[in-house]
Amino acid sequence: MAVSLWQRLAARASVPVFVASGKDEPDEIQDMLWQTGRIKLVFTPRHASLLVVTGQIPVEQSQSLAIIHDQLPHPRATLWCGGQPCFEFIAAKRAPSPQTLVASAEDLPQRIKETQKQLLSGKRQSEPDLNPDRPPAPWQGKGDHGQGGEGMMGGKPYGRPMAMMEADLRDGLMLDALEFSVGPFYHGLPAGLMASVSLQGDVILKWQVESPPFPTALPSVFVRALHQDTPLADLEIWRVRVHLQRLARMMALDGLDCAAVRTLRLAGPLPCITQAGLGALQKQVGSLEKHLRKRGFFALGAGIGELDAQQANLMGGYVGRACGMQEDARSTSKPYQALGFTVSCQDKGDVQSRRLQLFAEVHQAIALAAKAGREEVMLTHEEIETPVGRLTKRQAPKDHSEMLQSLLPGMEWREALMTLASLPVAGATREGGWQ
Amino acid sequence: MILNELLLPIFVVLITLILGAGVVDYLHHATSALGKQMSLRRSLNPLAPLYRLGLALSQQSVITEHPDRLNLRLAPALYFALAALGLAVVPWSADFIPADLVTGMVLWGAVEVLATVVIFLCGWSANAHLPLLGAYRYVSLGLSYMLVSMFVLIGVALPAESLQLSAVVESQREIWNVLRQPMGLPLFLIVGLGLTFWGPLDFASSPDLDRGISADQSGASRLVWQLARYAMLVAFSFMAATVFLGGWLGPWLPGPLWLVLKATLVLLILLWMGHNLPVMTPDKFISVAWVLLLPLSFVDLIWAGALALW
Amino acid sequence: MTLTMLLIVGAALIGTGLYGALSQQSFVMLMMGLELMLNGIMLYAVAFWALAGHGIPEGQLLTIIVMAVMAIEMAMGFALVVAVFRTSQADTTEALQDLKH
Amino acid sequence: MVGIWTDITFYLCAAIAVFSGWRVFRTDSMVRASFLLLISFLAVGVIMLLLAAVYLGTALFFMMAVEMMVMALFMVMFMMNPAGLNPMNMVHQPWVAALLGFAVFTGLSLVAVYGEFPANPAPADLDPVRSLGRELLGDSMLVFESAGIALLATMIGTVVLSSHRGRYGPANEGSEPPGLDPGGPPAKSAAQKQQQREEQKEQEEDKQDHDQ
Amino acid sequence: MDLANLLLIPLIAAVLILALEKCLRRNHSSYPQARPYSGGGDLSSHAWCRFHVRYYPMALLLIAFEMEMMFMYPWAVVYVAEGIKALMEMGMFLTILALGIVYAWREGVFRWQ
Repeated sequence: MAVSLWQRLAARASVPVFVASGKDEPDEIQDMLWQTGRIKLVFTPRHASLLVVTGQIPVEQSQSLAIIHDQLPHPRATLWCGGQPCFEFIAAKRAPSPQTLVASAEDLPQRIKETQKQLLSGKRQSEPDLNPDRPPAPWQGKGDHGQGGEGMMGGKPYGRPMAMMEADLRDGLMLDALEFSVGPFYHGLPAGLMASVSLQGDVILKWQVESPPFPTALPSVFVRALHQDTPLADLEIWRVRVHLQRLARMMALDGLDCAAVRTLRLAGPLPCITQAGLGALQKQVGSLEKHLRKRGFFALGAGIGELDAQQANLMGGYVGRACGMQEDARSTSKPYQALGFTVSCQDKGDVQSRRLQLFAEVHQAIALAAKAGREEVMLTHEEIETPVGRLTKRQAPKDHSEMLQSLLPGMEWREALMTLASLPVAGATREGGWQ
Repeated sequence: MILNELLLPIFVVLITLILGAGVVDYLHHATSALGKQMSLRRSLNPLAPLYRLGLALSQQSVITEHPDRLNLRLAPALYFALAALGLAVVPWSADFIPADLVTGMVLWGAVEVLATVVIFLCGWSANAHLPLLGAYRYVSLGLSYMLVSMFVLIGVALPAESLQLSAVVESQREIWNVLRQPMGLPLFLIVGLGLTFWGPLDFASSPDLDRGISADQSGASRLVWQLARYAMLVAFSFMAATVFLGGWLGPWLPGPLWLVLKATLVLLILLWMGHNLPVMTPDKFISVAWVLLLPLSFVDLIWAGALALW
Repeated sequence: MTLTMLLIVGAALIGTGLYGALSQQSFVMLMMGLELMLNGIMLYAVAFWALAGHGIPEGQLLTIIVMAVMAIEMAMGFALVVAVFRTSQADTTEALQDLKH
Repeated sequence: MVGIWTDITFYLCAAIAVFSGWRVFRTDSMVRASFLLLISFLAVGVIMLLLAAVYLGTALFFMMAVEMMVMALFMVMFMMNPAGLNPMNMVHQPWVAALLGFAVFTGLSLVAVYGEFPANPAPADLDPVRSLGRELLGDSMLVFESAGIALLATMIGTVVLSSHRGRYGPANEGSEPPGLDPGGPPAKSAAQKQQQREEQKEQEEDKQDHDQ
Repeated sequence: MDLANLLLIPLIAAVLILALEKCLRRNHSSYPQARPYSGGGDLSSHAWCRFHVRYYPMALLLIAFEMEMMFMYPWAVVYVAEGIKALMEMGMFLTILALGIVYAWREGVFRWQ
């Protein structure tokens, strides 16, 4: 096949990649790809030419992954990183070729670029559809005019029924509710969260969780601190990292791509930061915060996604503290007390205060890490305050997706997504489970 | 005569839009890459827009289930046509004006409003929910920024005593409107962000809708939509440069060059805003537009009126 | 482009609009018919202004007044539709008639 | 030369205006219907430009674009099956309406053809915008200011009618009858739903008849 | 000539883009490809529906308010020539309309319903 001029040009462009995150895989790979040149993370499979699956996709989600796969325009290919391919469940006859498996995350950027070149030069066939080429419901030749519909609103014209009326939560106009399921690979939602949603206009009428988000893997430092002496500075540095990553995702959702990537660049190399580096980090985070404050990043969240005391209590962690609760496992631990730790709080409990709280905790954690690093403080405690909630020997931070069902209805889509991004909805896990 | 008065203007307008769209694409990605502290050599590569063009053209254009095909095709074409219509009334020099309409300002207002229709049509006709939500959000924006734009432009028409853009440029011989009416340009820039759903006012293809209107576009159909959007940004920059920065007026250099330079400046400001400001929440923007921006544009008009009489 | 031709075009618009206004069941489609008729009337006004009225400004003013009528008709019409729909979920003229008893 | 092109443009625009005006009532999609009407207006706007009514032509563009955009919003909001996925035919007395429409067209055309109108074209050097402006600030000042009052009244009227929650509670408060049982749903709404169901059935039957 | 340009430029631009898209596109989409995107989920109905526009009072208000623009453009042209009289008159007109906006604002029209 002759390679056209377009394809030759295209081979030099940044590769548009859609990432589907699976289980047990923190968003590290996605964050890494964000910062890599010549790779462009896109929000929808329509804009991508490669589908990158990170981590293991559970069987229940493989159908959704197949849907995403088929939505990519040709030419397309799939790369599996850190998990086994799961498409056999759908298309048994078509075993994926071994070359699509990527062993380590470091190889991934290189493999992405190679695969794209092969696709464009025709060396590699574009992957065919996994799902059968059938309409969602048979319609041809049925109904009054052969369009599959009946009467005014009935039947399934062109394969789908029409939306039906539902009472509204806000202004009492009874109009059609748009029902669909969203996720588990929707960009603005935590990976794995799938919900069936009913919208009227922009407002969410119903949010039914179909599957909870994949549990996030807690950095092993926090687990270690339950059992043995761990440098307190490490704990705090990891806290900074997780918080910054969460903030970066919020920024990306607000369209602040540049700030998000800058934040990720700060967060990426943190685990091996030196004492001297901490001072510089403190300054950089400070200037980032100032930059964001001037651009209205915090003010944007004012009055959005307010939690009541009960919900905040349930969530705990920084969410509780953003709501004004003086609860922190660190305040009961001696080494922290010795370092002069005090609980910092916000008062409102909306997205704005959660964003402020995250930044405040980042600053605090950097200061604590610097001090603890100098004094080489070690810590073992039966209750550890992780960035996503409280951790004890018996209990990990829990999954809170159930709460969304009562929290999100009545919000507009944008507000709902901003709220979701500011909450640690997913539970935590570590290898081998908790028992 | 035909050549000079008919073909040349058409050619100039279309070439400006297409080349301009390339420049917008280049500047947009280059500034974004610089903001992300990517490698300098790669982010400044002048051929990058061509690569992206190649990529878009080697991809298939997916069409959603049972769309309104006619409107899906027409929307990008009409959006681009509106950009062309807007640019057509902009004077390049004292004697080269593609279409010197007596009511150029009113026509620009019409372009803004018709753009709302076209963007809505683009989102509606895909018959998919994310584009649909994007389209409706955009209409809320389009209907609210429009009045601001018209007040600001009328403020500019007062000292010129005309709605003709060539007269507006002439009225800026002594002092540019950006200095004479200091609130005009900032308000008009907000209008520009709205018109091209750019940066903080990107309601139609916002990240929380996974790119909304564009969520189900790919390949060539996405390319033409992007082209039209960039072209509109170009047309707006030229308009803003003409109305507030004295258009082709300027010493030493020839008029058209001045115009291009000023338009590039406006473009860079818009791109900077796009990278640095968060996307507003759509429901807050209507309040802001009607309760804050509209009164501000009233004040701008009163200021312009008082100054014109004095 | 003579006055007669312009008036015939205007007449065609008015005729079509009248057909729409009389035949359509739903409020909004009915309003579309009215708008189309007003469109024809505007064309009439401008045609007379340009070709028979020696460009007197009242001709233009008349067109603007027709536009204002259109805007007011639409705004009030839709506000009524909203109010009616809110209380009774009705969207056609017949449905409103039935409410009488 | 210029005259011929003007004529061609005029006939094209006239054809577009009338054709799209007629298509408005023939299409199933509400969005298409409103934007077809917009096309009809735009074509009339171009005719106005040809007639040297520059201001009215361009102003018609933007006025009608806004109105039709809002029209489309409301059409989609309140019409069943707004995209016309199922073809439908929501008309009553179509023949009477068509006849009347045609009669009006013929009558007006006859007047146009046989009527005597003064040939008194606008002077070529007339500045339409300026003359209109002077008129607004001179003789027609009263028209102008009363238009302002009328628009204010419209604004208040639309807000009162359409707004749900004002300072004094919901707009439809007190307009609903009490429930059949204490705290139950309003009496009318249940009856209304029943009515609607019957109506829908009727329409379907009508359509079946129509198809046969 | 100006008018001809005005009509031709958008016409040619639109035709250009339509032709471009027609030449470049390869778009046979199979059913699984055509399914609207929602992160791996599915729509249970068509997206076209009686869409609950959340800002409808604002849209209605706009139709009425926008009418005033029709009067403002000609006013702007003769403003300097007519002087104080023009200022007073338009001041009155705008004050009347601004009352409407203030009223609507107090009634909460500029929030999403």
